[in-house]
Amino acid sequence: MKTESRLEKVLASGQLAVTSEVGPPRGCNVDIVKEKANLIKDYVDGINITDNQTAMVRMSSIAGGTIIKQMGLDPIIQMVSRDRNRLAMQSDILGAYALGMNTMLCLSGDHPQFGDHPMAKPVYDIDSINMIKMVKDMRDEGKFQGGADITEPPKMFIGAAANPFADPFELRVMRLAKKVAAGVDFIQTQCIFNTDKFETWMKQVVDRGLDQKVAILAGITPMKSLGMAKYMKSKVPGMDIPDEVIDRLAGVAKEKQAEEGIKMAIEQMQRLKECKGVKGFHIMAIEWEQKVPELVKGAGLYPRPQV
Amino acid sequence: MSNFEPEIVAFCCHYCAYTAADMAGTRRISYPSNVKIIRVPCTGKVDAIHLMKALEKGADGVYVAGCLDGDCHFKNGNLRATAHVEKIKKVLEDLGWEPERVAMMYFSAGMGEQFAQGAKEFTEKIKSLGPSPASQTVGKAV
Amino acid sequence: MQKIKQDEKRVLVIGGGVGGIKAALDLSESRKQVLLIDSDYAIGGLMTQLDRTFPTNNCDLCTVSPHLSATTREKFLQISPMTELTSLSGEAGNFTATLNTAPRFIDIDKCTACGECLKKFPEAVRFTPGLDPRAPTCMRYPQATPYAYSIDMEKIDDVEALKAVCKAGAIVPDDSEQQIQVNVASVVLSVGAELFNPGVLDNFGGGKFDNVVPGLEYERIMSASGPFQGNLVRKSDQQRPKKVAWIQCVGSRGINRHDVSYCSSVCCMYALKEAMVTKERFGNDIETTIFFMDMRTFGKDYEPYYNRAKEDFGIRLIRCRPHSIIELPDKSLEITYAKEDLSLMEKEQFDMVVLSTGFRPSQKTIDLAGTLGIDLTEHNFAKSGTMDPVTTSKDGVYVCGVFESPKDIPETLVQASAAASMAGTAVPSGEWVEDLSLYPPQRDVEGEDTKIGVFVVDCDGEIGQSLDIDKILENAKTNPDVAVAEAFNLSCSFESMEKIEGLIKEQKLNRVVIGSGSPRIQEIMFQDMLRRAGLNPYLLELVNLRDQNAWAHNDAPAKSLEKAFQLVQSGISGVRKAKPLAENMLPTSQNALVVGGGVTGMTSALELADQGTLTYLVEKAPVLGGQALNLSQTIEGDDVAAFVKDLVNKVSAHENIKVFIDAVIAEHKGVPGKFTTGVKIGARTEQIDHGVTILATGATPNRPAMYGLGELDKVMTQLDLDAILENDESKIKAMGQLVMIQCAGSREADNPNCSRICCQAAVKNALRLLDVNPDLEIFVLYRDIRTYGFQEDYYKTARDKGVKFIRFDLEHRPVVREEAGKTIVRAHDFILGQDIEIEADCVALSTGLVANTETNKELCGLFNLPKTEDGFFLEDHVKLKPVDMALRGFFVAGTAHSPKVIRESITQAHAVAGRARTMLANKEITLGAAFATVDPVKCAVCLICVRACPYDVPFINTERHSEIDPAKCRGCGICVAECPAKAIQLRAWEDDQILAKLDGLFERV
Amino acid sequence: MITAEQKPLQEIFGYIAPYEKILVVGCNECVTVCAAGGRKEVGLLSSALRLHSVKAGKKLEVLEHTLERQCDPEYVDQLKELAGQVDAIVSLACGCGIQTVAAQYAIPVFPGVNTKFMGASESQGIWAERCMGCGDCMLGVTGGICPVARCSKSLMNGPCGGNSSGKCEISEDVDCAWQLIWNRLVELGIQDRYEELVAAKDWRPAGGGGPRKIIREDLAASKIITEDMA
Repeated sequence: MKTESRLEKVLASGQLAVTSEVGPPRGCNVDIVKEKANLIKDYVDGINITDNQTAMVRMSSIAGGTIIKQMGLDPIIQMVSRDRNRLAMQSDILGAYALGMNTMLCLSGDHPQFGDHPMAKPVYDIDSINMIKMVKDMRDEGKFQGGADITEPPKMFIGAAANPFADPFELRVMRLAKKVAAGVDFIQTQCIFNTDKFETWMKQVVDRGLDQKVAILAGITPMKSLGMAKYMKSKVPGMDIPDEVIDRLAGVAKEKQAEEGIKMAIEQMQRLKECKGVKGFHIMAIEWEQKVPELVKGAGLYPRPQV
Repeated sequence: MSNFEPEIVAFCCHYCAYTAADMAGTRRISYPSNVKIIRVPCTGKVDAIHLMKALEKGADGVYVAGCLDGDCHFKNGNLRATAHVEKIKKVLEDLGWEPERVAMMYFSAGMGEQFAQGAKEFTEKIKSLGPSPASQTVGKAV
Repeated sequence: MQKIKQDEKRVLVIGGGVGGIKAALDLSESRKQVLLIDSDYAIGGLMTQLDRTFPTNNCDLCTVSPHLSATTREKFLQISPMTELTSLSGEAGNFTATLNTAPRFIDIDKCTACGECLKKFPEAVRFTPGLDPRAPTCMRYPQATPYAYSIDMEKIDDVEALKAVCKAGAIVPDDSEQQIQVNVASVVLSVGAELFNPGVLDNFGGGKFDNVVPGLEYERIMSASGPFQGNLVRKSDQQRPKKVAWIQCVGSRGINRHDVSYCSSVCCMYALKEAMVTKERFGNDIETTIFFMDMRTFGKDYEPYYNRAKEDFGIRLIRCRPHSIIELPDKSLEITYAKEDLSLMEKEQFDMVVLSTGFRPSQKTIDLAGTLGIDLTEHNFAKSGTMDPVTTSKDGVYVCGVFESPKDIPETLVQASAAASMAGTAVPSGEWVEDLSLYPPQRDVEGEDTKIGVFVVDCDGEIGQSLDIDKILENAKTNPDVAVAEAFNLSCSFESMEKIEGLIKEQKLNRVVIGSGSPRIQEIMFQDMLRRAGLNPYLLELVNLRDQNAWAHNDAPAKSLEKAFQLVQSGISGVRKAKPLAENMLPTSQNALVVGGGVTGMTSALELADQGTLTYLVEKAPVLGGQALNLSQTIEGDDVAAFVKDLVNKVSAHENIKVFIDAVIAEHKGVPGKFTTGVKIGARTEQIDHGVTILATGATPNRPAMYGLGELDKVMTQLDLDAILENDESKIKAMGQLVMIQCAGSREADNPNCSRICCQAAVKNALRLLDVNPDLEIFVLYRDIRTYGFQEDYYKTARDKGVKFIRFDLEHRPVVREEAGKTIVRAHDFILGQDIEIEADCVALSTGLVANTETNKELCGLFNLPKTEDGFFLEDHVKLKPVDMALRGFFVAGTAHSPKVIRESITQAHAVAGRARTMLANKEITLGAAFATVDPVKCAVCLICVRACPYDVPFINTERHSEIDPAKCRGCGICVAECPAKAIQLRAWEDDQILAKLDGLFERV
Repeated sequence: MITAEQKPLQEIFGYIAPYEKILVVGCNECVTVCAAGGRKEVGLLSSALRLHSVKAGKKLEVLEHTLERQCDPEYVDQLKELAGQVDAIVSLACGCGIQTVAAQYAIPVFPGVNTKFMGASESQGIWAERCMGCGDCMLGVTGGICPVARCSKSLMNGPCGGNSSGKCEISEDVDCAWQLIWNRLVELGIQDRYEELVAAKDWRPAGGGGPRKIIREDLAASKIITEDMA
């Protein structure tokens, strides 16, 4: 074991892992974080706390993670290179670890152009891949980027994201390989709707043996409605939503669409359980955390293993 | 300002608009004498500075008249002129001048009637706007 | 009165339409004496009555006017309006022509076209074009040549009153018919034809329905110079029509009493044009419908025009020949027509109906042919050579334009150049004299104080009636540097000119301002005056006191006078900044380069070489002959092989032709008039100097992978079939059924143009097949049969002989398949409304020609020439300069221009030879003075001029600044306006001159 | 080339409001090439300032001049006479030129343009950013396409998941630099290089180490010697 991370332990046990996420509030209300975490706590092995997601200011992920940790749960703190330089990131990692957080996700982050602070200076001192390497160097070599030794290094279980659907497709596996080379431990993928394409990607991952070096958690998002599916198809960049998803939702009455969406997500997880290389699921139930238990149960992943 | 007689300069291309102006005369179609024509080989030759200079020197309105779209004898000089006029309109807006004091028009050589009509309408427009700030000052100076 | 010079040997051009004008201009530009006669009182012909012309949909006035005013400038050209030929005796090279000139009762040298006579005597002024009394002006078009009226003296009761009205004193009451005899070396006939009068057709109203008009009348209604000032309204109620229909082939392609059998070639395009312009100008709420039989848009880039009409303009097209029109009580019209499947008769109501009528030779023309002694065809057109279409049955008499066969303006212009070229061989080019030697040396005015002469040159009150000229002069004199300010009455007479010349010399004036008419017309004349006075012609400023002041502000004399002060002051201010400018002259190389050794290239080379031009002929292939080597016969039955053989022999033996075979163009440099080109022959490269270049690189037979071509044994092209016909008649005799498929690879998305030659090729081969095997059943699957002109007769013969023509469209394409060793063609029959299957012993695809993409791309790169989207060379002006390229000294002919039949290629070959002569005859090329120059110190080498120039002239030179070749600059001044460093000036139009003119306008003197 | 764009006229009016006689100075280098501050723009701006003063009813005299290059003191010296006649200067040069003028004359010098970026001309009238002057050129390993200047996130190991059909997530008008890099590597047949990790960038040469300066000893030597001798 490299770390104390519960996620690492679940994965090491050979069982399918389940993670989900909680977006911190746009204010100081601690209860919101707790409420959301309570909805999913028994059904997941780790809870992602997003870091100024979509470049909108929110409570910091480390603060959110601290609250969740205090609840006795397992936070996975997200960290984007958009808002901090190397100096700040390393100090935050030390702090987070000191507060009991041992699992993190390295991201570059949505460009400020998207969010509510487009006037802010984007930092991007380093990219997500160099961030992975930085965290790994801190953990395994006990070194800061400047070369100095860390007296008590943080032992972070290192995650990163992958989007099998972004362009160009032929680079998606190669870029994953770069993250693996940089030292990533687990991957949470972008939400999957085009399962065929995901399986194609997975096959290439397996063919290169990357699944032996990194644990891949397939990203699952249940569709709440036909409107949401259409919106994601047309408006959200990097989303690949095949027509059959739209058609299937359109085929049921409006009030039954949510139910159908859950059904579809469950079927998808059942299908992907059989997919070689898939080591678990990362469920992103956007503003729909209360459905996570149903999904986990439906996919036959409940109860979660005790490790 | 009912007896206000604006000074208007029209830059006309040799091949189309200037010929159209001649034709208006040949057919004795009258238009306001306020319009004074400066002949250019192509409206693409009309520098944006010329429009500004005309206003500086005391013109109450300036327009550029070229060939119809697609008929320019130098391929696209009339479209370039249009762009220059648009640019100066924006400048005038920034200056707090009425952008309508500059305009672009298009005539084929045979459009004498339309030339006169255009001259009339533009003159009316400028009359309704009143003297330009510069022409007032120039006027005072004399 | 203009007197015709009788002594010199010349070419006589009969007919002053566009064709005649073009022929006369080409000849005079080639420094050959030419006399242009026209029976009308102004030249211009039919084109001047059109509203806009296809395919550019340009305003016609605008495109024709520069063409016409150029005529007056030419030294070798004399124009005699109202003149007719009454006899021609003698023989080629030495004819005697007797000419009769009718009295005009106006001295055209004095008439200023002021229009006073018209105002007072509206009945007495002769006037031709349609819908007369309401037309806004009596001039046939605003830039008429000669610029003078014509009086019908019989309608004048009080001659003295008329004389009093004419301030110019141009009335000649005792004018009489003149007859003269002139020596003529050759004759060019360009007399055109009339348009069929549909008034004789009872089923279309017999001319009695107000709102049924022939196409030309519709043009007049839409024309800005027409009776309604370009406003489209119905004659019956002056209301804008909501639904307009066109009926094609009225009087053409028919067998009824008033019909002719041939196709008039232009009506499809003009109907499309009229419908498109209607939509464009009068909004989309007008519905336009065209009833047609076959849509014949066979010219260069005409098919996309047709597609635009359908797709972009939403013009409704109904394939049928309407049966009749009846007039409804509200003067609307009901058309009865049968649909293609003959299922039922339809009736539909329209507000206006336009009849697309075609060409008919007039009785006058037929009589003229008799006078000349030339043969006519069965259709009463001039009988022309089948391989040399501008020759007639009489040596020394040539024909061009519609009198040869129905055709549009570009083709008329091509034939005119061709006829001029051939007719011109009989007359030597005039000696080259440097024009400047005619004038005294120019005085050097540098360093002199400005000394301006201001002259108001009036034409007996044109200006003076509305403006107080004395006051204008007085005002001008307040400028200290105005030394002389005088008025001249009686216009631009020779006398006034001499007086001004005298004043310039006496007073040592160094700048001149003339207040008179429009500089567009008068600048050349006054520039000439300055030259005679020993001044540089650019030290002149013209003030348009007449057209743009006196005539335009009659209603406000006081304001008009004030404007005159301003305009004159502007002129004075501007002329102070004027600089003496030298016109650029460049001696030209006298050699010609012809690229391509096919029939076209060889014909051009021969014609140039015959007139003493050293001609280099470069052919890529190892033999001369080009695509014609694959062709055995023309539709008229000429033996192509023999013709080509003869041509090759002549070319090979000619002392002035140097042939390079197996050779390609490798390098090219120089300026117009002086080029050096490297020709690569094997490993060696030869450098040749030439002044003109003719591109005759031909086209390639298309072999599209369609309908089983290249896969099925029995599927072949028309060229393959031609070879079988020539070499293996037994195979033909063994056939039972043969299918031809038209438009194979043409009029398709990847090759949208019509290949023009395929319909006649199919008809030709069908007739030849039947000659060999009369029992053969032939099916021609077609989209539109485009046997334009007299080819229609062969089409009719083919139908009469039992060839079956079955139409298809892209939704119902024929399918060719092989089944149990049989080749089966499946097609849809629209008349039967069902699919049919034909077992074919041979399937011949009409595949047409495509551009030599590779060759043309290479040549365009080397020569810096433009090409069309489909890879053919792009001419300078699709209508007015159909064989000239945008770069001076380059010409294109034959199928390198677009697909065409051999005789059309040969016509273009003669035409380019003639056009090339116009450059070679002038040993120097005049480049004008108005070109852009770069100040190297100011230039920031930003490339903006390089990118802005519409002709790609500026380049960054090795001295690190932009350079503009005066020889290539067209003088538009676009680069000047765009230059961010203000480093470029256009000579004669410099910024300080323009700003000085502005200053002048606002100076309160 | 350094690119620039004219400032909003209102801002310039604000700067010169207190003065009655000003000089508008152009530069015949980059800002001429990008049509922001050459002789033509000097003329246009001067005209606009005059028209504005007329409208505002105030006295304003505007002199015009364009220097060969505003970022060299010798050229800027040429303004001596004109600068002596005016109350203030509006410079249409890039920031380098404006500062050079300001350094040499003891009257207010105002910017007339916003200096934008180092760019290349894509076609007439369109310039696009190509270089950020990072001081440590990596074009050699990225197929000649700069991820520092052209990737919105300056990623050393892109593309990120925001690449959609070759366009950047921030706008459809922005090409994904890493897509371009990948295409180029494929074109050159060296796509294997893609998987080499590019280390995090050292930003010191890019200005992280404070204002930058180049000293060419060989060229600067004579100057140093002259100074020493003086």
